[in-house]
Amino acid sequence: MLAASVVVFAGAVGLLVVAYLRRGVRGLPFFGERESVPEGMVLVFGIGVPLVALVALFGVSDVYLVKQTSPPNPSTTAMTINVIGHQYWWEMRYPGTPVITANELHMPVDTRVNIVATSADVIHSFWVPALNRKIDMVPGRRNRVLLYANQPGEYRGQCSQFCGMQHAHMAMIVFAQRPAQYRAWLANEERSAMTPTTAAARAGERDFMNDQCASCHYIAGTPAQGFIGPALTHLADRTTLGANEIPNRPAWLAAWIRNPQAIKPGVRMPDLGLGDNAIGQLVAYLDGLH
Amino acid sequence: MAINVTPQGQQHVERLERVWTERPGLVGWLTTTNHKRIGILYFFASLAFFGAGGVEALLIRTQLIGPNGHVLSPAAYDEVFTMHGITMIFLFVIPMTTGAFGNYLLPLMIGARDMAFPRLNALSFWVFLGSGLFLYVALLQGHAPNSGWFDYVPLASKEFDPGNNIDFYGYGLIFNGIASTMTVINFIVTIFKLRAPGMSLNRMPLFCFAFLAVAFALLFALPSLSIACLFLELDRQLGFHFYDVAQGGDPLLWQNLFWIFGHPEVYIIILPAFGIATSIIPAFSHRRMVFFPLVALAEILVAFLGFGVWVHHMFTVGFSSLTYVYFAAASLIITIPSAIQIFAWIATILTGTPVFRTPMLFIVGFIVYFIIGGLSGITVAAIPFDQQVHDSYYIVAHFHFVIFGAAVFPILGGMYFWFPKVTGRMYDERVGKISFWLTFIGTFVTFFPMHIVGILGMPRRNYTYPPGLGWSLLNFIESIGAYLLAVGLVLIVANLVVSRFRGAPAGRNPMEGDTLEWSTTSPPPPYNYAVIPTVTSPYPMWEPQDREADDARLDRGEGVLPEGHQTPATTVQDAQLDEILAMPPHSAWPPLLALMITGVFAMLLMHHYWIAVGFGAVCGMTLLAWHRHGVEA
Amino acid sequence: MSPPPSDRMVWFAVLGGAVAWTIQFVINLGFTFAQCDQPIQRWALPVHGWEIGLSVVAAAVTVAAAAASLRIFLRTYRLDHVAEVEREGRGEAPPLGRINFLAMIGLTVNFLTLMIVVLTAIGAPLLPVCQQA
Amino acid sequence: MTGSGASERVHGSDAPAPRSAAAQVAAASVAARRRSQPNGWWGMALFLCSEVTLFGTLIGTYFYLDFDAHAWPPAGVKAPSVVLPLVGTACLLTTSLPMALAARAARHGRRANVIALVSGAMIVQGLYLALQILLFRHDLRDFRPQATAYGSIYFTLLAAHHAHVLLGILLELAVLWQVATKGLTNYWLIGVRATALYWHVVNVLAVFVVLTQLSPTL
Repeated sequence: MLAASVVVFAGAVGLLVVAYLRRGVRGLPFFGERESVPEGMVLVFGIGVPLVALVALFGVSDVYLVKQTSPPNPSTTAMTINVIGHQYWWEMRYPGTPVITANELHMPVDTRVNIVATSADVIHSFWVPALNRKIDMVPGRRNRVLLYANQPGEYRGQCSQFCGMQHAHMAMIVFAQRPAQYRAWLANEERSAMTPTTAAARAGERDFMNDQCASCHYIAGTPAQGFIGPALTHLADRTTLGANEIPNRPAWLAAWIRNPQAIKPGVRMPDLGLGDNAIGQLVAYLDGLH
Repeated sequence: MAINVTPQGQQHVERLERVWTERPGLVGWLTTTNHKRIGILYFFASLAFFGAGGVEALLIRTQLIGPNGHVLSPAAYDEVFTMHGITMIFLFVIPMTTGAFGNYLLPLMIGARDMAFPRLNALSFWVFLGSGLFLYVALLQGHAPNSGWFDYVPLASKEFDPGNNIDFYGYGLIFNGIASTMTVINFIVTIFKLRAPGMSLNRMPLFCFAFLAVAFALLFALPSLSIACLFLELDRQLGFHFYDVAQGGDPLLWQNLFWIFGHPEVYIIILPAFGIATSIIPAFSHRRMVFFPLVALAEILVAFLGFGVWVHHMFTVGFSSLTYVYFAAASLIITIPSAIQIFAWIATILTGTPVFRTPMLFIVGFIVYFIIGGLSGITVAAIPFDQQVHDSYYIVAHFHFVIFGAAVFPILGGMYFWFPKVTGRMYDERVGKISFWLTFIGTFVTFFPMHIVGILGMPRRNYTYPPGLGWSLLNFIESIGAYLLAVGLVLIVANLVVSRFRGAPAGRNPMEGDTLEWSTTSPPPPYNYAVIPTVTSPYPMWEPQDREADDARLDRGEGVLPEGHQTPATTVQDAQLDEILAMPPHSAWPPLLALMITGVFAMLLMHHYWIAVGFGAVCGMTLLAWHRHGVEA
Repeated sequence: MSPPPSDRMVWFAVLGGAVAWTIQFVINLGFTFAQCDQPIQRWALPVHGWEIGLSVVAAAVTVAAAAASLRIFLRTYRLDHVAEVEREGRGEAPPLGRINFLAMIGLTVNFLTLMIVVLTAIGAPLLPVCQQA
Repeated sequence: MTGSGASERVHGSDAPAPRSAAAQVAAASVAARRRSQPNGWWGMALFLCSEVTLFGTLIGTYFYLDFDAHAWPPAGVKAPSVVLPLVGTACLLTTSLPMALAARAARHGRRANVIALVSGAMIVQGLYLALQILLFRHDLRDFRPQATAYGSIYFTLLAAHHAHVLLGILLELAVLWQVATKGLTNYWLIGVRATALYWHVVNVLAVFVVLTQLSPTL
């Protein structure tokens, strides 16, 4: 496609250059002023050639290739992952397991993964450029797309349909892992949340369950059953916070809890106005959720 | 109009001067129904909006000049990029082309003395101005629309956008649509009925074909947008459920309705550019367009096929591939009319003896950029490729090459081309050429890197981006290009402003133009032509015997129509003389009615529905008065 | 040219193909939306069958319009090379010039709309009816 | 005929220049000699093109939502009753005849006939509108536009058409008033023709609207 474009462009510009060089002279080189020649040119380059090229392009891309890029029948894929778009983060659910996580999608390499993309609020678009095309996440539709990685590694994905103020910070990381690592990760994720060990962490858990936190967040095996915000069951195992916005370290986590709006203006999580002590305890608790 | 006026001819001219004298001063401009004055009003209004949209563009580029920029807050950025889109499309390109160029030139080119409905013409300007101010009041209040010019629901629904930002959008676009609908009805009737006797369809200048196509496209595209906005406001204000999936609505309904309008819109934006190009190229190439009928056809056909391609804006929403094929087929074939035009232009320049003065340079730049934009357009008609680059900066690059490179360049070229006709003075050629190269290079530097950054995965409409993704340098280059471009545009305006006062006198036809407007004085008199011109070809200025015939007829006082504001009406296909129309002179009703309509929308916005109904009733009464004091013919 | 073709004939020659494609397009679209855009299948439509039928009809109408414009074109062309005058944009006197002009437009329009009709007809049956793209 | 030939006749006798404003005879003679439709007629025709597109969009939306739905009309809403809407529409259709005759009478300068025919048509149209408003309010008691998408499009579609009927009646009132006071001047002669055209289109639209409205039952 690129080559053809370059040829067409070069040809057209070339003709313009010729026109400039012969600006003093009527008619064409060799052909002179016969009107039929430029008219033939219009017919050939204006209708004939494009028609052939376009029909070819149509056959190849819109009939043949479309079949390749359309999502395959789920029965032919090894596994399915449901991805639900939220303003401004991603929820991942692994059917057949209790696993609910956010913003970091783990999948095995060399495996055809069937992504089912839906939305909890506005229209988002699921796009991991390195792994496949994009698919919109439209309320009320269950769109599907195939994800396939032949190299282990981290692949960046980002929402590509304008979804509000923090559209720019709605990113995710896809971890394509060797099957063994993936199984280990999944096994860990399937466990309920760790019970806190230190006193600070226990205090943090209490605050979490009593404050507003529990009404929006989900932590498996605890009273926290909210799904407004990301699930935190194994928060400590994630590498970033706020949909790939900041690194997942205690200092950053504290800053985030202190005032999320300062880090990510427009994010749904409110400024809870907690004291340093309470924040410290919450961080201690959340940071223990491996 | 006669080239050399004899004493006998002079007395007829003086009679016309008496009949067509215009009111002086501000009142004259407020109550004018003269298509040239209205065109000039359109020009300055849309130029002002162009400035606003340009500033918004510079803000965007400044924000994105480096990673994690914080010139604008996220909220402000959303409003700015939304208003940039709305402004450039609804408040600049359309009013500048149809409003300014069309209004001023169309009646001149077809040898008429005014538009078919002069007062309606004035009304559509004042309504357009009202809608533009309506939208900008929103920005000044800090409540500008903020979910993109495409305004997808549910993001634009009350639940996720509770302020009145979106209401400004919904009402504003319906409001603006009223103005456009009135304009295009006026255009079509003018082209159908007011062509000078003898100007049958096959003798109509290509400029007029382009504007006829635009008018029809707008006429059939706008209702879809108005309905979409009506549904949106019903949902937001009265709790209807058109777009609410929970109650059986469908957010994709908005996308369908919006793009049924939105894609024809793209061609509505580009077609006037074709028209301007097809009038500049022959003039500077000193020959007729190659294959006239095919070029005329291409202009019409683009507008028609444009209605069959809208879903290619929705290739990623998950419709069935079968549905997509219908649109892919049309989306590919629609490139052929454009190809026909491009090669007709090139062949004309090639076989003619082109002179590359400033307007011509802009047209050459237009051809180059239109090819780039067209080629990237073909690539996104390939569904799998589009599904990769959709909503990335690749698309931004594509449509800016089409809309800025291909639609605005001819507008700029046209400004230079017709400047002498409108002002009677020449622009500065040297500064003109410099301004061209600045804009040309600026455009390329601004928009070409966007292809790459898009393929690298940068999505559109992000108020910022993280470092380390390979996007930063390219964005920096783009921003520099944008500033360069701005300088070029300012230079154009400066050139025209200075030339307006210092320029050398232009004479009737400094551009060796081929259409009728060049036969009258610069600037043209209020009645355009002392005699209704003789037309026997689409290039009247290249038929000297016809122009001599005009002189002779002026001497005999034949076809002068001096009693009252008169212009002949002809049959639709073959332009045989049918009747003599008396045109209404100046009228105060249009601005008044526009004011009332503005009242209606303002009250709707403030939820004073009964007051809005009251304003509506007043509009009705104004219309009655309008028709009671209508001219009688 | 005796007698000149009726305006009705001329305008059929110009618009026939366009109208045919429009109808094919709208009905096809209605079918896929009806068939595919609903959570539960309320009816099973023979989409492919309809498509082929429609395409045949649309193509036939388009060809007829093309034939009409060709006939008009030739009839006007024979008379002192009107077509040449028109091609060069010299504007032969109406109605003859205008009719020839429209005939040339009709030829191209019908050719291109026929292409769209055919592409749709070829592409559509090769794809599954409700496969999400 | 060639262009120059045409414009030589710009002052020729067959090109009727307007005489004094309210001269009905002149108006009628202009109308009689006209070879193509006047500007006013074209203006109305094009306006109606945009109105037809508008209704096309509304009807398209109706079926788009229909195709989306589990059940249409949704559970709890009974399918619309057929008889009254159809009868009403049939009556409305008949008014195309008097309007067409009125346009013809106007072209021949028969002022009295115009007034009689238009008023006659207007009475039927008024009755139709009254009936439709009753039905509309009755429907509102059964289900509300705020309830479901079905209600939203149902009432929007009908309201849009009723609004057009009302507008048509207002047009007729204006025309009657002007023709009665000022006579069949050229300006208002064209006004009558434009109004007639408006009504023909509104009547045809009525058929499509009512068929859409009743589609769940039919």
